[in-house]
Amino acid sequence: MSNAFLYALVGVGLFSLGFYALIRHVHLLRKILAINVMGSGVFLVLVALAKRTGSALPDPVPHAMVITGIVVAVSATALALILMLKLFAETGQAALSDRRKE
Amino acid sequence: MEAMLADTAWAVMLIILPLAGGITCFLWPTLSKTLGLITVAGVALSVAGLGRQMMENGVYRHAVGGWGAPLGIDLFADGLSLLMLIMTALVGLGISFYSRNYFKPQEAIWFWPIWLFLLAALNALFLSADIFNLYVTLELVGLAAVALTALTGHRDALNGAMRYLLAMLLGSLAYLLGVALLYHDSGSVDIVTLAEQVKPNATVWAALALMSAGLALKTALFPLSFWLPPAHASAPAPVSALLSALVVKASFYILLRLWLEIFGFFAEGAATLLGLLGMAAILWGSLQALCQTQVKLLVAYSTVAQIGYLFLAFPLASGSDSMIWGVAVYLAFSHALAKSAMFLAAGNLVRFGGHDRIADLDRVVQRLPLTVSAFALAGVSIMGLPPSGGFVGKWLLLEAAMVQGRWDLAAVMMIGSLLAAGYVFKVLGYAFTEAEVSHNAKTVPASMEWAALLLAIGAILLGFMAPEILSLTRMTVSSGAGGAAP
Amino acid sequence: MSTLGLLSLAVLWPLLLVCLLGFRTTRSLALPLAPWAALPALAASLLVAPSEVRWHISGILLGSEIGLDATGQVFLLLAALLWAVSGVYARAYLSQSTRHTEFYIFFLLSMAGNFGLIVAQDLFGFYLGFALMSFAAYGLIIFVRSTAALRAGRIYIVLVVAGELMLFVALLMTAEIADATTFDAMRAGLALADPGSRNWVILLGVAGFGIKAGVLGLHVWLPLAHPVAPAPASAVLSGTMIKAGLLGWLRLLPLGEIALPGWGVLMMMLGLTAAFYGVVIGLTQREPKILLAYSSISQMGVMTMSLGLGMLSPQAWPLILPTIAFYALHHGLSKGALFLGVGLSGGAGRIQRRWIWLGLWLPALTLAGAPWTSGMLAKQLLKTHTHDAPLPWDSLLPLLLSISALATALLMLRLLYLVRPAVAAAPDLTPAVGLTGPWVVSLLAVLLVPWWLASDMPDLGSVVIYTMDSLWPVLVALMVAWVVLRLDFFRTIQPLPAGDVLVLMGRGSRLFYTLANALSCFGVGWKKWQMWFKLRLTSLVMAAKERFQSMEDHFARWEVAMLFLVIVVLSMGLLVSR
Amino acid sequence: MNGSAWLPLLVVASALLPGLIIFALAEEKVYLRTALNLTGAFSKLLLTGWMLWGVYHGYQYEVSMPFLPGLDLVLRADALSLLFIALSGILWLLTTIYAIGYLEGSPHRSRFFGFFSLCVTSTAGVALSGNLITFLLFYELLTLVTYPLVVHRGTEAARRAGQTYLIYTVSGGALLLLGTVWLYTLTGTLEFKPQGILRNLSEENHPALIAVFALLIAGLGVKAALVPLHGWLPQAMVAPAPVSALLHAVAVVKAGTFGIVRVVYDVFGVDFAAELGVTGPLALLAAITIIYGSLRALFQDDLKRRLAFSTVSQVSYIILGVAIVGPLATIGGVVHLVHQGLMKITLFFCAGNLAETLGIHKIHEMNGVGQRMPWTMAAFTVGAFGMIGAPPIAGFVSKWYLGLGALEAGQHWVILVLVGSSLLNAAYFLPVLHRVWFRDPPDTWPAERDFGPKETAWALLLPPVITALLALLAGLMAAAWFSPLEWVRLIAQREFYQP
Amino acid sequence: MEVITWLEWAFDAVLSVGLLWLAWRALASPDLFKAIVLFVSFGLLMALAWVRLDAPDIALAEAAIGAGLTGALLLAALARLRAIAFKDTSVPPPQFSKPQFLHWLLIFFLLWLGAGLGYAIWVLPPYSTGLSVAVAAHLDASGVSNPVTAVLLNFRAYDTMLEMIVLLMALLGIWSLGGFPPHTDMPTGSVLDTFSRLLVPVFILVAAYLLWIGADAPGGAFQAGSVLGAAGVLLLLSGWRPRVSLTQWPLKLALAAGSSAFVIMGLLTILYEGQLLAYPAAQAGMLILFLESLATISIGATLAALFLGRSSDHEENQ
Repeated sequence: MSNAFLYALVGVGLFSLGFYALIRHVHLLRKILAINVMGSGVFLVLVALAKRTGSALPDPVPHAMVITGIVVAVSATALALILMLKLFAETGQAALSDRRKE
Repeated sequence: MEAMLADTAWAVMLIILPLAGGITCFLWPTLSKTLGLITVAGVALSVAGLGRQMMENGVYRHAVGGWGAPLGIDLFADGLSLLMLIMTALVGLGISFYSRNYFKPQEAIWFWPIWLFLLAALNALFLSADIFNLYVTLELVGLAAVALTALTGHRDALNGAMRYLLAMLLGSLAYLLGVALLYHDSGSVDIVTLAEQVKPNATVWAALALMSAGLALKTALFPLSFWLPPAHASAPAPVSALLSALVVKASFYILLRLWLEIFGFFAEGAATLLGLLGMAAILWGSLQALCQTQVKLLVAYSTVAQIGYLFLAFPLASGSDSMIWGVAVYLAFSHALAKSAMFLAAGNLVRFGGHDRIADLDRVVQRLPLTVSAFALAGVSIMGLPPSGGFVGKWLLLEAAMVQGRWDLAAVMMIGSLLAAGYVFKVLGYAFTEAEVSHNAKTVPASMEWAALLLAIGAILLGFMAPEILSLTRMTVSSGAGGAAP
Repeated sequence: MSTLGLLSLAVLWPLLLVCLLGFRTTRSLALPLAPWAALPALAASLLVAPSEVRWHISGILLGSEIGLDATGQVFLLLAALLWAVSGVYARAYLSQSTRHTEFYIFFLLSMAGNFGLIVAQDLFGFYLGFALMSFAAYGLIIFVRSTAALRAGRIYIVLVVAGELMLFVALLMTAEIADATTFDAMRAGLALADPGSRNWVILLGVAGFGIKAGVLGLHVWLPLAHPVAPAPASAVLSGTMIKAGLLGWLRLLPLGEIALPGWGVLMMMLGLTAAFYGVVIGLTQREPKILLAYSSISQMGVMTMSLGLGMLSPQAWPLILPTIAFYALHHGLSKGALFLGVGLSGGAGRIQRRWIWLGLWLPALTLAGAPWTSGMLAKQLLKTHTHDAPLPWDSLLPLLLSISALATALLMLRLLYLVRPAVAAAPDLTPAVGLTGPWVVSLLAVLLVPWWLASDMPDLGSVVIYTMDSLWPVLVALMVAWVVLRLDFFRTIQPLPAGDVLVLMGRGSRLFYTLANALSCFGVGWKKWQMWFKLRLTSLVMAAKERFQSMEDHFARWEVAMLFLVIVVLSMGLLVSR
Repeated sequence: MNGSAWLPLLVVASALLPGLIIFALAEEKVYLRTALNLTGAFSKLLLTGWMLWGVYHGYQYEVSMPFLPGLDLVLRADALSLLFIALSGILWLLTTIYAIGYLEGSPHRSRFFGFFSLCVTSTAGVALSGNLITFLLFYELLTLVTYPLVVHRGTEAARRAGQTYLIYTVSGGALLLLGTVWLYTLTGTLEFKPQGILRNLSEENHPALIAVFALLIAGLGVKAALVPLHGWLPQAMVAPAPVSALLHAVAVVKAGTFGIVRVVYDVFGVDFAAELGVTGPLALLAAITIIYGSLRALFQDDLKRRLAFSTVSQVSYIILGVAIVGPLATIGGVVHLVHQGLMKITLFFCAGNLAETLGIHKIHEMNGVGQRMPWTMAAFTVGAFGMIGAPPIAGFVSKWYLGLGALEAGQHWVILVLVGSSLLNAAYFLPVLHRVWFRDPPDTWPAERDFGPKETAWALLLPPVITALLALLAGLMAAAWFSPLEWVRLIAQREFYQP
Repeated sequence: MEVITWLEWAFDAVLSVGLLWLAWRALASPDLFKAIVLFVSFGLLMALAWVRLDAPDIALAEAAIGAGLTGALLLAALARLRAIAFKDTSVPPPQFSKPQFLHWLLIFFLLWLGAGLGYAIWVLPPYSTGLSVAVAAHLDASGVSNPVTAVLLNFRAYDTMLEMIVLLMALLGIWSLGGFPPHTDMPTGSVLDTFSRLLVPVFILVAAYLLWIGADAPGGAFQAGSVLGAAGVLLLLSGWRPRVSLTQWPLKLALAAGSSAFVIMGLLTILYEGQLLAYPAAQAGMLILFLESLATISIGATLAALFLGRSSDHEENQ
């Protein structure tokens, strides 16, 4: 039973790690990677805690949620990648430009 | 006919209709323009139907899939959500009417399907009573908004869209983690059951913190409002109107719903924090708006400021009854109308002048009288001057603040409205200037000007319908399912 | 015609003419009528019997009373006569000037104001008339447009405005105390009032009317205004307008109701000093009109003295009042005649100058109080009433009166010397019949009217006529004049600048000017500071804007914003947990 | 409550409707626009006359509409509001005629007359408002609607003047809103009642009431041009003459003072205000404004700026009259509302004529203008003497009552203020008159437009002469039954000092 | 509850450490390509974790979509990034954003956040059945025996409908931006050609099997769809391009199949059952299968279409 909490804590670890990477890295591709890692972390928390049902069968609802989450994550990633490519084509660098254009 | 009208599930139609419309627009792009308008009109009618239905038998509840609350997902509509739906329908109508001839053909074929999916997502969001379902709708709204922002493909539109997408994804993930914690703590994702079972413990506090922060990031509350101005200013006019008026309000509505049902009872500290951030938002947004030289950036920063007003409701609600939420929703409604009118007007100005530098808004009053009067009327509502809805909202907030002796809130509201007057008249001031027309003026189709003007007039008329609307907001679960509250 | 109709016609006729003069079309019709505008008033003064009847007219301000009492009738007679004579005189006097319409507009306005204040029995009518007369007189004074005239006009208007305001406050306080607006009720109310506020009213009344009546210290405008004004204007100015101040005193002050010992002595002293002061300064003058101005100041001093007498012995007031009125009439007529005569003197023909000079002898002698003239009668009447003055004064006054008569006689001789036929002051002036005619009429008026009035004055009969008592001052004056002529030392004395006290005031005004430009330079300084402040402000705002912009950019950086998000989550969690 | 209760609404509509239609009119439809304007003005006068007659006979005209939960928008015609409506009605008619003449051939006239009618609508609304919330609504509307008029010229100076105008009036409006809300939270009602609504409040929120009073007066003081808040008035002179005539002599400035009269009499009740001890400082503030305004006027060379500063000082007479507790002073103050309106609008009309016909803006250019434009200058003289308070003209009557009221209330220092201000008025008006009548004219005028035989266009000449005559009649006929004084006496007796 | 032996403990510990280490390396590696490869391996490890947590459905989905498809997308994006990069000499962005002091502050706060969340999880009760009991109770009425599919397709069918729309929306967004920039196709080696020719039918077979088994055992629409998508990607990568006529109507219909099926089902259930997506008890299983099959087709088409360059009809309107 305790490995549910272990994996949940791993999920939280992944979430924090992804969050740190999202903030620190400048390159958009790395940021997208970080977002995916954070997503996996959250899904891990969701499914890990679902194991605490006491019976062999874990709670199916979080599983359904995670499947929906994965599909949503993949569509978001696809959109983010295309945006990054378009941004790169326009501005010549795959990073958020902070300069304010007067 | 009457019977059939009475019992059809209008709420569901609100969701299914735009989805169907979106898919058909995707399949047959050539007729997307007319089809889009028809769908939005249909949505408006079904909102009216739902409203009449709720007038008779109070709060509306619909178990999707017939499974009932904890297991299945429930649709739930009370006074607050009905008001938000009306707001979405009205602003949607205005924007659809405006964008019929705003977009170039190759942009239009993408605009309509995405806009209809966004409309469906908004309606679903305002009707949903399930926090995971809210996550999915929130995600759909976010993606649609990002896609629309990046529609033009210009350099700063892409930059704004990318920044917005990252912020949106981060907010959703934080919100999802909060949902996870809440689910695993109390074993349900339905708001009503959660309301009963949630007890203040560490997990719930963490969930509250994560969800509030996520939603605040999506509502662009002050320190987290970095993404809003570039996104809203660079997006095409109808899209920025959509973003400022509706999308931003969606995440606010979820926060309000959570606070009203679940967190409100034990979150005084967090409420004061939100209040503080709201005050900072008012001052910072207004001051920034004053410093802007471009109309759309100015209007975007004004959104940041006006959102601050909405967040003032949190500290006030912890003290008194739930009337304050009605006021917050009313303020959101009036701001939506006024801000969409302002952005559409700004769009007209940009199209006519080819640029949106405020200082060079020369002689606009002569050539675009309707647009300038739309901007002025919307400005009146943003400033909170009497005849407008903004005034009524500000009056009620002020009254609540004074009854609770919150002088700091009252003072910030005053300074806020003064600064608002500052930046609205900064634009209007230049509209009266005498300078000759120095650019190749493209004529602006009348329908676009009238769309902006009608929305602005709506914002003003809202002021005169205050008693009915506020009685509507009191129709909540607590006021019992039977008969609408007086 | 009912008396009310005649009285109101006297006032309204000149106003109607002014309106007609205003319109270019009807101007040609009104111009010939203008000189004769005073006739209705003359008729009113002669035909209307003085009576206590009052007519209420709600038309003037807050409702005013019109009526003609005894003193009113005397003043009306004097005013009507003078305005009529100088009106006709002016027609000829201004025949060749182009701006006669302008002159007549102001002439008629002040005439209407004069008649209005005489006829009014309540404070609104009086104050309206008084203001109209004073402001319109300004137009007459600066008619010549010379720099001296403008300076005189400026001083005159400043004093007039000051006088108006003092009067406004005095009337206001009386109306509030007496809770009434008619003079009789006001006087009664004032008598019963508490001394504190009454003293205030009297002080303001005396000062307000004193400016017009030329009381010592406030007389500075008189010697400046008369020489510059055209002859008919100065005749009227000196003849009736000054008397308006006196009439104001008679109407406002509660004489005859209560004894005002302190005020009485003060007024007496003021009167006497003014009488002698006027003569002393007058003697040094070389300009005949200034001399006449100073003689008016001295004569008004005598009237002020008699007013003081009235204050000391209220029980004798019913007798003193007609004497003052008579004295005013006598002085007005003779002064008017003198001014018109001086206007004529210095003409081209030598014989004519001699005749005019001889003619001038008549008003000069009456003014000096020579026997068998109205002057003698007036001074004698005054002497009879000095008996019932309190102790020290009853013996001192007759002596002082005769000395003042002597002084006036001397002054008149000085005048006659200045205007002697040998001097051809104004060679281009050909005294046509238009000028001499009204002058002769005024001479006749000087001779006849006082006697005609004296005949029906009730208590006049009791006065014993001392020919000797009124002769010796004139004789002594003649002797002194002859001696002085012989020694011929008069030519060496430099004339004191007209408006003597004004020189002192000049310095005061310089002070005012320095203060003014100090203020203005302060103003300039203020404006400079304001400009500097505005500049500073804009640069500050720009700097603040840059700061804001950079802060916003900084906040908008991804990392910083995310840091904020983490902080918000943590603080939210912490805040809630407490 | 018989008689049509809808009259107040009709009055407001009679000004609103033409305005809205004119907005839609094209620029060249001159006759239609003039017809609309004049019909609006005449209908307003007729309705006001009808209501005057009605109120005189005791009818009650009131119409209300729900606006906020617990607060309605109420339009009620009582004696005081009719006084202000009558004044604004008459002067709107004259100013419209004047504006038609003045703006002959200038651009944006539809826009101008549209906002012009809206401004009169809000003035009518301010006058007829039955409670503080309606008053606030129309008061703020007035700000919004007058801004385009101030910046009508479109020049840079106009824009800056508009900016300062906004900064003052909007912050004033904010203060007023704060005060109103606070009052509402304290008392629960904002109705205007003759003896005020605060009498029964308990003792301990007196300091709060004083603070509310201060807020309300500060808010209203901006438009009433009390000293620290008067900065916008002289700068708003950059607007065209009809705007500065109607707005800064009648509509905007009077709205502020009218508000103060309402607050002192119908919200606080004058005795309660005296009890609170707020009338003393108000009187002092008004006195300071009177003296300061006149002093500043002394040093202005621009004619309209001098008139503006004189407005600043003259308007505070009204507040002084209101602040001195006593029937006579009130009568003096309130009647001055009408008299000052009449006299000041004459002066502004004349200033406009000079600017329009001869291009004169500065006082030193006004030498001998009496010969060139005798009738305009005659009207100017009547107005000037009225301002000084010389008898036959209306100014004297109000100053007389102010003086009497002050003495009756034992406030002797007020007499000094009146005298001092009259002196200063004389000091800055008489030299102008001297220059006008007694100096000889220059050979050429800065920008002379000849109008044939008559000195200037009929539309420009008639209004000042009529208003001068009205001022003269209001003074001379003060005791007659139809004079403003009698009506104010009725107001005082019926509303302010009921037994 | 059987006692977890120390062997499982060891495996879990190793797996957890592996997961964290891999994630950290993926995020911190200087070279982008290496980062993506590490990320894909992280995805596989995640699949293992799902198996350990008795979540076979998720394991399949993760493997197919999470690791496979996302990895493919990332690599394609990197390839296009490199293609554009060669053309212009854009300066590579700095690895970490300045300033440094922020860095330590951030680490401190994130650690605090992690600890707080960890504590929040730690205080959760060891046993909580959540909704598993309710699901088990209604499982037979749902028409399928696999609880996850029951929740996905019946109990929370509304979520799935919205999710299909999200997928379609993402595609719309990508196509509105012009789709993935065209990639200069290298000539496919013979090995890839024959290999793909062999594999595609197998993929289709596996997808069909997964779809069918989904009712009773782990599987279902999403897993089948992602396998189908993988087949499509493989074909596209090996140079196959659908005939233009094919990309017209059929592709769009395929894309919209899943979501329109849900919408039509919603309309029908509203009309007949009165409740949105309330399947009649008898035909529930049949309807779910019908929905699942259409969903599979559209998911497959969408995932493949992501790789298709500028959508063909898009060019017509240019």
